[in-house]
Amino acid sequence: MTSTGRLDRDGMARLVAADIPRGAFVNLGIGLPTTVANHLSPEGGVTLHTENGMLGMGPEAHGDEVDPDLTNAGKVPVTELPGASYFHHADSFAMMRGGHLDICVLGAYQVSGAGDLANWHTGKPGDIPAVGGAMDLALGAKQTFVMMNLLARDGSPKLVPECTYPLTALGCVSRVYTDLAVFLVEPGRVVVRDVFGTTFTELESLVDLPLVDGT
Amino acid sequence: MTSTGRLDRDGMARLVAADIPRGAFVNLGIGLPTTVANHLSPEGGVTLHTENGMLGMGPEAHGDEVDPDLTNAGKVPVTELPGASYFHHADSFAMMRGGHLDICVLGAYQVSGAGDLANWHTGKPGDIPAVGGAMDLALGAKQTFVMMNLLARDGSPKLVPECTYPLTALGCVSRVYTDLAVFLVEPGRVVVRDVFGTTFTELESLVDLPLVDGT
Amino acid sequence: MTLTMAGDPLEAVAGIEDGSTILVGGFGAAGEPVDLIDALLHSGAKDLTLVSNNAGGGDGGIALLVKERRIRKVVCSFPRQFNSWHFDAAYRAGELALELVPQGNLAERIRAAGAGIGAFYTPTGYGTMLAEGKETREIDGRGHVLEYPIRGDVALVRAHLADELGNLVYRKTARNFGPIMATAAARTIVQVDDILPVGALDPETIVTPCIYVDVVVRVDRHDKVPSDSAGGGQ
Amino acid sequence: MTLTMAGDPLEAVAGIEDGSTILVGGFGAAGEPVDLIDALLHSGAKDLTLVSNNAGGGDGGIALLVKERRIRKVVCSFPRQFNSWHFDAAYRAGELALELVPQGNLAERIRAAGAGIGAFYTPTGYGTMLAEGKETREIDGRGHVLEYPIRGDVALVRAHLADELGNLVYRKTARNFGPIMATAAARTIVQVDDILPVGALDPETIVTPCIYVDVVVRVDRHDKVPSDSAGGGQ
Repeated sequence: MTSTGRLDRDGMARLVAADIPRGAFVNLGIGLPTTVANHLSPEGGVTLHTENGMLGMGPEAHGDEVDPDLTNAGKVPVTELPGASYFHHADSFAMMRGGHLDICVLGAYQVSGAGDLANWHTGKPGDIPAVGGAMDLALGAKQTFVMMNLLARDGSPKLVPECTYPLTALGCVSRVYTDLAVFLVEPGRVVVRDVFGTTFTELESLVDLPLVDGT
Repeated sequence: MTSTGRLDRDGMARLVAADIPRGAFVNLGIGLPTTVANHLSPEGGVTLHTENGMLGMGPEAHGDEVDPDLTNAGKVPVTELPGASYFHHADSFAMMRGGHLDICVLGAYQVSGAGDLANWHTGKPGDIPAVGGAMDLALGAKQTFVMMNLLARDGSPKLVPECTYPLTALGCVSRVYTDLAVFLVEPGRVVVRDVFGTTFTELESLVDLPLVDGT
Repeated sequence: MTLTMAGDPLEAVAGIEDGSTILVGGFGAAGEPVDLIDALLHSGAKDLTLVSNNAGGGDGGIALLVKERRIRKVVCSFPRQFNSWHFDAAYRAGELALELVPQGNLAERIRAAGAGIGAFYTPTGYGTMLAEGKETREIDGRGHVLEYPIRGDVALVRAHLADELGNLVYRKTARNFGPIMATAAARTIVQVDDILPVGALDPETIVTPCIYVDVVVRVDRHDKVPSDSAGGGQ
Repeated sequence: MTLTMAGDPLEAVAGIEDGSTILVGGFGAAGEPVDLIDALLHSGAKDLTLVSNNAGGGDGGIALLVKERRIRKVVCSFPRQFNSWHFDAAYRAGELALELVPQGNLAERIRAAGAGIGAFYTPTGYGTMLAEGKETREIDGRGHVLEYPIRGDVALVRAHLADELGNLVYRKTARNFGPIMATAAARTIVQVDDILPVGALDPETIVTPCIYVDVVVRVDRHDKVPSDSAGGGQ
């Protein structure tokens, strides 16, 4: 797929949602990944897991629906869909860590060509680290998708030969959805599947990694 | 306590029951230990655990009460008391292995002076071994009581310097209830608490262990 | 990731390959997926490794699989019972391997497989012949044995009710191994007494979330449960 | 082994000693035992080690314990949040130690304490700075880290309902850490919305069996739950 324009956040979320197969069990990380839910239709039969102990999570709650005992991993009030179930934290993380989720979608500071992920800590002195379930999610799901802008604010690429930020997990990322391209992280190579408002040749100049043209 | 006669099985069960403190959570092993339940009164507030997944087990079921989905660890139909709860096998053994039961009562082939227990396998060639939950129970409860006749059929004592049968667990038994005496297994010594139809001196001649008279 | 509703037990177990490791739920008769076991017998699958608390008794179910030499290895805690004549004969003939596992280690190893735990240290079995050859370590002054997960290619589980998504609830002590085995197999096949519409089970009471269930088949109970506790809902 | 019904939260937390390790349930506000935490503050206990998913936010609850320097160490997965100014200040001043633990390792280590597991190998954290100095091992070609149990002297838990024996049920995602923390502490103190007679909770739906509960105190909810789901029973 090629497109005339760079994707905005909503466009990235729509693309990820379209790639989630029917019937999949999915965990959407805090931040940008959460917005993927807006593009999943009830007919698609995708079931959302939230690591604080629920399968079958519904949309954000509003008004009288808000229940202080029912939140997502970002501590935002949510709703319950028919067929939902609740479980405690050890059971919830056993579900993640045991490889039962089909897909998790995470944000990232950096992803390496080998699929290493850095998304929990800037590593700057003075920054207080917080990891939450990021390390469990990255390793636990059958597939880990990352959503991020390809370039950091300073223009440096976030898809890198080797992560310089502290690692979340080694070799866990299988796909990277960015505003400029979708990358498939395969054993020994990174394939560009789609480009948005750019070309494969331009991507090669932006990213300090050998790329394979799969557009 | 001293008594004029050797205890029968019912007498041993009554004695163990009387020693279980109010409010205790208890697991009774298959065979002789199961009969302790007949001497626990509802007023005593003792709660029975069965390792196949229940707390708050009631007496054996009869007639129309029999439910094929409700059995004890010996696969005998039982009943449910008010306030009972059910859980799966990993949770049930976590309860045992995590040290939450106050007392378990087990039968034995042999107990050593150090509290080692042998109760699951004769070790004879050709005998098919079966262990069930014996090893988990012996180690998991806060206190492990053994019930057995002091002498085997061939007249040899079953309280021994060192177990010759295959071990169930090391250093786990704290009390041994027998037809002839109650033994307290303490660090470095074995104390005779009660004798039944015998004397401390006679016990010393029967058992190949140094004993401390605590009668 | 898509649930299959099978029309009968034979359809439910279709495709189980020779040489598979099969986790079979139940503690004695309670929670035993009898119709799935019978269907497995009819399916012809052989060279199986069976993981179950018991190794069959009498002349039905698992005992028939053993009698027909369809099982080459049993991993269990309690094979010997008053009516385990088929197991006893096969074992004594050297035609059936046995890995005897303390019941709590069996449960925890199955849970570990489902929970992504690589291995764990437990005091159970330390210093006994069931720990011979195993790695040990002292932790907080207590001897521990290193135990590894037990995974299945297939789990055969019996639950009380399913909803149409595959969420499960169990009845009383028939719950036993079902919930952990459902998490530990590549394919979990479940026999239930009834199937209810989505939303009929209270989300607070679901024991096995649907993510763990691949195939559901409804089979009427052959046995009788007391009428005051046979209820449809929770 | 005997359940205490406390008259109020202060009575419920009485006797917590300086230097104790306290497991505190909740994920954000859901399941947070707010009244027990306030009572702990009033009790004066100090030099505490806090084990909790978060390290407090705003100017109440755990954040006040941090502000008052009653906690010397926090073991948690997510201390930093938009309103964690008291944590941030204490940590930056070097007056609060932090052991940062991946959330799944935190949950599994607490479960291990309750389940009698000596230690376990997990892939989570392998190759990261959170595994620095920890023992590692390759299992089935995958790197694992050895993790040890986290035990508490006391657990402060919030559940929805208790019966008079101390059996507990929870509400929705407020269940989170409560059931595992209840198993992992020498003394488990539980705040509930209501206490029901024995037999009022369905035995199939009890999440925390009474064996894990030492003290129960009833506290009216301060917050509002939707009327269609505030029900008394299960």
